[in-house]
Amino acid sequence: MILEMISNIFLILGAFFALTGAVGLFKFPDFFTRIHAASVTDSIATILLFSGLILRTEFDLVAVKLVFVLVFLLLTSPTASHALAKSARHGLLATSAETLSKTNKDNN
Amino acid sequence: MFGQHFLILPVVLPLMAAPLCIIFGHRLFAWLLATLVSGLSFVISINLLLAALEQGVLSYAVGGWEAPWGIEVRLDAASAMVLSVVTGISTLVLIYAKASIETEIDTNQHTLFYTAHLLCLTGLSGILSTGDAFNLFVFLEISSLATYTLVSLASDKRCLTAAFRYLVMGTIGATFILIGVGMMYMQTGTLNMMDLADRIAEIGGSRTLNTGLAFILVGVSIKLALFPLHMWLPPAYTHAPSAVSAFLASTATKVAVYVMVRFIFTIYGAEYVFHTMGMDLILLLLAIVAIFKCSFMAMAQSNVKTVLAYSSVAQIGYMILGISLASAAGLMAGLLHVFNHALMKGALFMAVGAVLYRTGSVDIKAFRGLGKKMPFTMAAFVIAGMSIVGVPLTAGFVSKWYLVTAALEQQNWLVAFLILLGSLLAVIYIFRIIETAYLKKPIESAANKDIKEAPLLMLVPMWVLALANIYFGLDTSLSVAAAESTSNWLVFSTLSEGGVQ
Amino acid sequence: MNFIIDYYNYWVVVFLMMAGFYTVIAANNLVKKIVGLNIFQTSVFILYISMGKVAGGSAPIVADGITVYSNPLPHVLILTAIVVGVATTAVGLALVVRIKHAYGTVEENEFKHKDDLI
Amino acid sequence: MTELIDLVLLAMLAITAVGVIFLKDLFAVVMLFGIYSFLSALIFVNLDAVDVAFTEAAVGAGISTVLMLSTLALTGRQEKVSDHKTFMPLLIVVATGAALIYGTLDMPPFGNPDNPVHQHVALRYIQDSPQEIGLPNMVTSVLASYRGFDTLGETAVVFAAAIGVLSLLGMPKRERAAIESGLESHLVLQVVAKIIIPLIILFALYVQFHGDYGPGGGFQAGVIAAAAIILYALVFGLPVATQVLQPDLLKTLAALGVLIYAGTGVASFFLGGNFLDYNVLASNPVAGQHVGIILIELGVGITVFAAMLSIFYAFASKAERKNIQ
Repeated sequence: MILEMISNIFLILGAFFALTGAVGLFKFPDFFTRIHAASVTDSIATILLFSGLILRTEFDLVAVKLVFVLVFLLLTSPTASHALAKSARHGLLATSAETLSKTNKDNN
Repeated sequence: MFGQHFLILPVVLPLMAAPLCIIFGHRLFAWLLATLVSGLSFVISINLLLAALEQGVLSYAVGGWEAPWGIEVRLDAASAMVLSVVTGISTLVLIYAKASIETEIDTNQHTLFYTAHLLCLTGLSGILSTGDAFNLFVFLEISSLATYTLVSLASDKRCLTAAFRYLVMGTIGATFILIGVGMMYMQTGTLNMMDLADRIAEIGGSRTLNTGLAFILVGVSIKLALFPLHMWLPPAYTHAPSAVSAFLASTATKVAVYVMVRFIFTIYGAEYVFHTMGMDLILLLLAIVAIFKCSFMAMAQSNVKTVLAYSSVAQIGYMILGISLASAAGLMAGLLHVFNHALMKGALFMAVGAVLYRTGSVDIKAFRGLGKKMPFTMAAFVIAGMSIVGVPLTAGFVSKWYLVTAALEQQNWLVAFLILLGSLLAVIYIFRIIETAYLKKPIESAANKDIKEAPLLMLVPMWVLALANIYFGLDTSLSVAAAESTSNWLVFSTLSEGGVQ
Repeated sequence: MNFIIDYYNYWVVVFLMMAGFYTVIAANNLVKKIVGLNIFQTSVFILYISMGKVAGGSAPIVADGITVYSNPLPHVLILTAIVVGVATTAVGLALVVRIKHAYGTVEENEFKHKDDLI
Repeated sequence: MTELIDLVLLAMLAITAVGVIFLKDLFAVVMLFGIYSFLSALIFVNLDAVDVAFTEAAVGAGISTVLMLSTLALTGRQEKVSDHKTFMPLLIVVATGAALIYGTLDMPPFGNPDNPVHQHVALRYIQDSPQEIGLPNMVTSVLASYRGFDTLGETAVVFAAAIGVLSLLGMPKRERAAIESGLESHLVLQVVAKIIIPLIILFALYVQFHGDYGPGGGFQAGVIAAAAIILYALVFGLPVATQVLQPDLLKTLAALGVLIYAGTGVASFFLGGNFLDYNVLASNPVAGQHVGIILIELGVGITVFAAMLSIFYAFASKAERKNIQ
């Protein structure tokens, strides 16, 4: 009963963070801030959602599998974000601040 | 102990030979193995044909699971006849290919060519012998994928776009068939063809079944290049290596015609397709347009392979015309033309391939004076060409005769007249080539001087087919018996199951 | 209302199929044609899987306390069809690569010769 | 609830499909296709087809997308704007769609247990297969035993695709020296890849051998194992990967898998059964079925792994050659 309550809280919080990540993806001005928003979904939201799900199992094989998936996601998602950001930097994508200062300079 | 397993061997033998070719890799080994396996399948198919003529239907439960739960392999005289044609032509083409692909395909691709050929043969045999509607789709895709590969093996870059067009249209066709089979399955809960036939007869008809049939017919029509869905065929046959054109022109579209016969006559029943859905008129119109439009197209081409490709589309029109007459005689004539056309087109494409081998061109100009320089090749071309036209004493005459008879039987004078008129068009485009070969002076140049007769390995299979054209024009007992028994059987079964008339 | 609940799934699937089919025949770029072909096929897969669903059923793997299973046969058929689909995609894309190499373009309207039209 | 999820996912699919039609940036189109595949995998889970979902996610969103991206690397990522005729295609599509809608009108209602689909052939698979085959996963039973001939065909299709791609693109040469690909700088990627590649291969083995009991089987396992090596090739460079798994070896493996499958069938008719009748492979039928299914799943797994990987090699080596020039 208590477990279920905690699980619900976790799930709702996880869903909230996933949603903020999605909103951020749309609202933020440039690639780097957007990827920052997206990684909120990758990290805290996944942890919360999976913890919530694990609390709902009977702590058997299913729980073990969920832990495995969580570990796997925690390994891959940040790496993917890192690779994306690095490639973007490598491909000379500018942050919005840089773009702004550049256009200002051009205007002057 | 082995007797009952013969049914599955024409599929399994080439399927197992294909990976062996890759593992051992040497092209000579691959050629020997492929020819051997194909020849063995041919011998087995002939035996199966004789057995089927005697017993009616041969059935084999793959995996020991009886139909409809397992997949049934099922051969009757119709499928055994087409199977014999396919394996027989495949064997001849393989013998022919050894020399032919030397000039047309890069040497280190030869093993891949034989492997793809074997996979294509697997697919075609599978289509012919399966008794399961979904299994048919799987084998259709094996043969199609192998065909795209075979077409794209040529060295001319235009084979690539031809293969791509073929791939896109072929996949659309296959997906349409998948949709149609899905709709049939939805209404009946089964995939076995005989079981489907029973259940469709029970249901009698519904909008879903109608749509399913329409999608299957359109899908199969793409595969068999029925006008106006034939756009992929002329470029594919023109730019593919000659051995591939010879094999595909005489087998792949024929197998698709067989699939159409299966779906119309065995699964849905002639009553449903022709009377309830009124498909006969549509098919008849398309067939006649195909015969005339594509015969005219054939006349306008300068590339001889393209001429033959358009002629193929026109000849497919005759087969569909036979089917669309919706009578036992019409179906029989259609099937007979499937058999005979395989013989003629095989020989014609082989002859053109031999010209390409020696002169390096298939343009009609390259044929000037070849009557003297390559007498045997051109003689085979003339015989097979006569057969296309339908000159008496050739196989082509027999099927045209039965077609006209079937049309007259229904008092359909117009159709009978149009069939004869179509043959006249064939005279024009075939005679144009023969005239160039025998009556026009060759262009004198250094390169033209040393054109010799084609090598023996190419001549022998070509002449086997050319002589078969004459043999089956004189002695029609085997081909007609096979076609007749099958068409009787097909229509009979629909009558008994559908309870018509 | 019942009518819609019974059929909405099929109708959406028809729309998806036609979106894919349209992409195949209307797209100018050969890669996009292949993408369209894939969407067309995937949508047909959804049609098959929809017909295998039993309301209140569960995945066809025997487990304690479950009595209603969905129909496993469409699943088997679609497993096969997915494989066939990816095989076709691979060969199609390989052809596109070769066409680019030979012609320098993969846009349908840039093929000069009439025979080269796809 | 199922219907609601279904509806939401279908709506998302529709949006994705429309996006594919209108976007001109092919990179975005391919990504949308990956999303489309993932969404349909979710629909498959929702409709109880877990095995299919697994395969769709691995193949559609995995292999197909990777192949499309490698093609784009060679052909350019922008579709040119053209005055392409859109009227005829639209007409054809509307006509086909109308025919399909007409066809849906007599379809049995969605999800109704009384539909003919659930009444006839499927009943035996659901009721008797756990006893006849001895496996809890009915999909594996039907796939490998009742309809084993289909699956043999499917293996042949994969093999045919590998042959086709090899004949079109050729194999990478093994002895070529490693090329400066700029990948050394991706230290984080390489470290993480080293950790997870063994895990992926372990998972592939689990899927291969646990397919009898849960979702999975030879096909999914083959694709996952191939994905592990593809990841290796992407992070460490193709030449390194071809040193580990040589192209020629892969070709032989792909052929071997088909032979294992067909050979199992031939073995069963030498032991007195029909082709692919596994009952005769061991003293009692259920044990025989088990042996047979393990063997053929192995054949499928090997062929799919080797074929998918050689297809990837062929594409990647073309792309790499282009980079050098």
